[in-house]
Amino acid sequence: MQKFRRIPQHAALALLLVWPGAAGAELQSEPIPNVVTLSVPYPQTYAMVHDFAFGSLIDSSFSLVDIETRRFKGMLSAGQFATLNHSVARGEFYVGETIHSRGVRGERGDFVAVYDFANLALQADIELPPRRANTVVNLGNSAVTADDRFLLVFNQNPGTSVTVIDLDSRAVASEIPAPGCALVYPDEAGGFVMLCGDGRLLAVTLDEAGTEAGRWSSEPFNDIDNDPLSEKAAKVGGAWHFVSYGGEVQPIDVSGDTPRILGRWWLTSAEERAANWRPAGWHWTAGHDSGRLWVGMTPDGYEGSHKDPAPEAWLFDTGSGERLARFELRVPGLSFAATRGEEPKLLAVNIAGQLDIYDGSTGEWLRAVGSLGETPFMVHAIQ
Amino acid sequence: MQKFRRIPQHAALALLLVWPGAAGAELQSEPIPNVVTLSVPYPQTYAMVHDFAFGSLIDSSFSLVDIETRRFKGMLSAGQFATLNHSVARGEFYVGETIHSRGVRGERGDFVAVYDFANLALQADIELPPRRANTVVNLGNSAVTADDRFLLVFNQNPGTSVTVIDLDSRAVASEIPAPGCALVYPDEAGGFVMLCGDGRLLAVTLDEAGTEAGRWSSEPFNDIDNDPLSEKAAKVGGAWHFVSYGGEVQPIDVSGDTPRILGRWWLTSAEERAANWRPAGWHWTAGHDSGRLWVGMTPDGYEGSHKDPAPEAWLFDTGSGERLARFELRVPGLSFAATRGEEPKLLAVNIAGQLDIYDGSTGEWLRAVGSLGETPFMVHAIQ
Amino acid sequence: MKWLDRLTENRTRDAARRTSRRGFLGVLGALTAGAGTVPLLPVARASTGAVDDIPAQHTGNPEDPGDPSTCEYWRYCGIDGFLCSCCGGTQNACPPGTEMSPITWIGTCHNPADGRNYVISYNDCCGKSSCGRCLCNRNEDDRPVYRPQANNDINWCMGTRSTVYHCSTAVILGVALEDA
Amino acid sequence: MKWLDRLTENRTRDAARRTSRRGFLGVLGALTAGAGTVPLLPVARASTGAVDDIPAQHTGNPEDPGDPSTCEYWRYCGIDGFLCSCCGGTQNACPPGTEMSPITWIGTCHNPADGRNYVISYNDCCGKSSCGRCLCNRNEDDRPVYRPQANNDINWCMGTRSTVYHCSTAVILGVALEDA
Repeated sequence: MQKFRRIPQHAALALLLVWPGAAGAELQSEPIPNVVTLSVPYPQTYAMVHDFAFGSLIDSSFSLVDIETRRFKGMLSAGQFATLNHSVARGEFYVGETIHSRGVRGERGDFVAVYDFANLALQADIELPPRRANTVVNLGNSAVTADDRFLLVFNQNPGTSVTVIDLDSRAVASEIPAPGCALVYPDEAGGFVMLCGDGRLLAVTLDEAGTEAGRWSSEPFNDIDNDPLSEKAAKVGGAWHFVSYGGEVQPIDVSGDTPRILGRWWLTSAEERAANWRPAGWHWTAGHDSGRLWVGMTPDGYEGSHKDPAPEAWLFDTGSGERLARFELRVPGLSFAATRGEEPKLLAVNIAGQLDIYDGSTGEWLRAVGSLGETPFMVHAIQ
Repeated sequence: MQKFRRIPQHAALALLLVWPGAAGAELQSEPIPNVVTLSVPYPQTYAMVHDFAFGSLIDSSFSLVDIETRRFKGMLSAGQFATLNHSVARGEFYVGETIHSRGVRGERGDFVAVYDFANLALQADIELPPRRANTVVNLGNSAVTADDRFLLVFNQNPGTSVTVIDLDSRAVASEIPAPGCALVYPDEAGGFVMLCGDGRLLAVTLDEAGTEAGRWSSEPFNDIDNDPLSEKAAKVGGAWHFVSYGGEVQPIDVSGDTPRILGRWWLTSAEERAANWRPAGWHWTAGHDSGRLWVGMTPDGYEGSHKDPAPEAWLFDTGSGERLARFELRVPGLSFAATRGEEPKLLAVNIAGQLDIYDGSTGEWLRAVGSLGETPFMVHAIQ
Repeated sequence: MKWLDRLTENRTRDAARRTSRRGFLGVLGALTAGAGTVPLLPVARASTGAVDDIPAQHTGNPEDPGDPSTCEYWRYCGIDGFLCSCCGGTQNACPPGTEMSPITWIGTCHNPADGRNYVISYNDCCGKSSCGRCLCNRNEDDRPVYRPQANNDINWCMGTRSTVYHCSTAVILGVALEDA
Repeated sequence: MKWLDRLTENRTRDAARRTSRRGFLGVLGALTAGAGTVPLLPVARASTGAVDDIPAQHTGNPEDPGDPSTCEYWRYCGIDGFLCSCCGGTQNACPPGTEMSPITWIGTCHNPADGRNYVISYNDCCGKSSCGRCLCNRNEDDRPVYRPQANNDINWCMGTRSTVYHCSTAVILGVALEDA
């Protein structure tokens, strides 16, 4: 049995065992404590991967990764059914979460935790009305308004409303009732739209204080029974692009005073539809301000296939409705996002729990990042 | 696209769609709510498997399984670095846990949560001084006294003490200082012993109120530097059996007024030691009141191998020190426990996260139970 | 690392048993089937019994056919979550110590034994952490979250003491009206 | 289920990279290497690159050799936990937003570059949940929990705002005294 070199009786004693700084090439003692800080502004290559943690819902997380170097940069912990938003201008992340005071028991608390980009450290803990929507990852559950002024949190308990949080004062500004309507999609003027269970669109405008300034409701346009629009939408230019379970694109222009429900177009040809090509995955869609839209697709469509993995991603020009490319994915994809800039990358969380990075134009697979938690479900491009 | 059969506008409305009880063989509506209750007293075939949940430490759990039918009976959720004890006489489980009020942040709270056998439902939530030991699963972190009167919780923050909880009043009775000593091993008179960092044993007796009645300290007997006694001990009859990293058994008789440190004996022959056979696993040992002791063993021993998996379990008669059998394990084992009764089973949590059930005498593999969580680490026989 | 190759053996098979009638777990299932499983060699797969299988169950009623611990069981046509049958509960009862949600989503499923369609209420069981066993995700007639009563993404642990989700049941409300 | 067989591919390899010098992860590693991995076919294993690998790292100092994202790195002789180098920190710095524990356990490790033994302080980083990457468990000179300063089972997130463990560092305190 090996003889011990030393057994200090207490950690502090170990210092006594340190050779007192003789000259030579030896390694020097290192500072305690020591915590890494991130450079800000972030490079264009950061993304956040959301681990839904289905097997331990009360302990979800967001992993910050560099899609160029594949390096893991840090993590945000979160409670159950969390959401993530961020503001580049403010250099902040906003994590929406529901937490019980004693783990799985005790009092329910709903929070928006504010973290800074440089330190991923808690800056504020904003307590919400305890009714934020608890659903499997859904980008529509929260949003920052276009002017970076307010954070919107969708409530569903099961009555529906929207909590408006003032990002300057880090306090709840108002709660806006929205019976029968769900989710929040920001418009370009600082307000937002919602999808309603009766097939209508609701648009809400906010005043400077974050309270409701007005609302507008469309005629029914969404045939929910027969071919509903997925809530997993992408904004391209001034329009939200919703895609129906069957594969029809419904653009909604939110650049003006009142939303305009634009004409629809199909992702698929009649032949492709006959062959059961349909959109699939979790967050199906990704958009780019150049007008591009990527959609996860499966050839094995059927009633209920809308949550199946997508073996392909198809790239469209939203201006013409033309398909520009079909990407066969290295591993079937669940959720998609696109980076900004001239040469966007398509990011795909795949069914192996990895983040695949593809050239957004050619579909060439570039690299992947793994070890992203238990059940990674969503990716956010941070820029 | 399939036409919907019905889309109720609200769950309650669904009742309107129910055919109003026409005669015939149709299945009847079923009650809501409806929650299973367990039969008590439990059969002799229940065991609790502790999922340490290394990847989500704040969300650990205990799974109650029937080792005969392989059926999963229910679960207890727990916070981080949890402990489990139980009292058959009281029909209760005691889960020790550390929980922060906001998941990974907020105030630290230490608790013993009391659950009844019949409902696995919370009966009491006893708040402790916030210094219970937070370590990887260790049976010595807590214990019920032999008279089923008190629960002992070892504290380490990093100063050490023991919190005594009165199980009648479900309240903290006292905190007993124990500087330099650690862990709790109940004696047969309602007190307990601890192992100390100077190689001594400390024995503490309790009075009726759960406060310290007296203490006794041994001479140093544990050569911690060269061949320490593992704290992963088993009680056989009136004696705790500690096993050293090298494989020597140190029985400590706790049946009398003062503990007696009995003579040591080796698990291994000189030849086996030369071949590097050593105890290994997580909780190495299991005991049975008939005098039997099982120990996980590895042939690949080295300094630091004491946490390696055990490809074998060896069975000893503690009276004679004789080895009765060698079991080759189906899958290498981590932690062991034995059931009571005439024909004990050896339970082994293996490195695949399953619970293997072996005949305790012959080593015949009988069956396994899987799906026990992320990183199951320990098994408790509940009887 | 040789022991690493000997691990688990049958979690694959276990995962396979949980597939829906379409042979698919959905994306939730995809990831969760992976969690907790470990790599295996073909030799290991061939040489061991199905030690990780959930023991087979039946309702005891021939008019209510199938195994409620499998995703294929007829009542589960719209379910999304861990099957309470594998968690200490049954197809229509919560495991000990959990609380059944009073509100929920509704599906209509076809009973192959009597040829009738039944209205099924997918009540969640709440107050303990994820059961983690028998994940089953079938999305027949599932509609987006803005049609909540037909959506299975929502955590229906609402109106319960704790909002923490444990598992899901499939309770018969009654026979459904015939199709229009 | 065919896509299930295509999953993950290289988590095996990733786990293998994390083994200690003795080719072993310890029991913690055994279980955690399994968690999150999925079964794979030999064909899948052969056909893909090591996409799940943690990118290689080095300290930039030839006197401090090895890859701090691997369990074999010399400073880790007594470590037990997730390597902060894989979590956004380094071998001696915590990831952003975590807090380094002020008290900890101590090991003595041999630096192969200069032949010296160094006293290493294994400070935990606290306040976020388990990093989950690069689990490394080496138990050289590890002693039972009743000798706490030489024990790596203890959660050393003590004296920090939160006791929640995230990952572990290996900080040089100085050169160790020569053996007696």
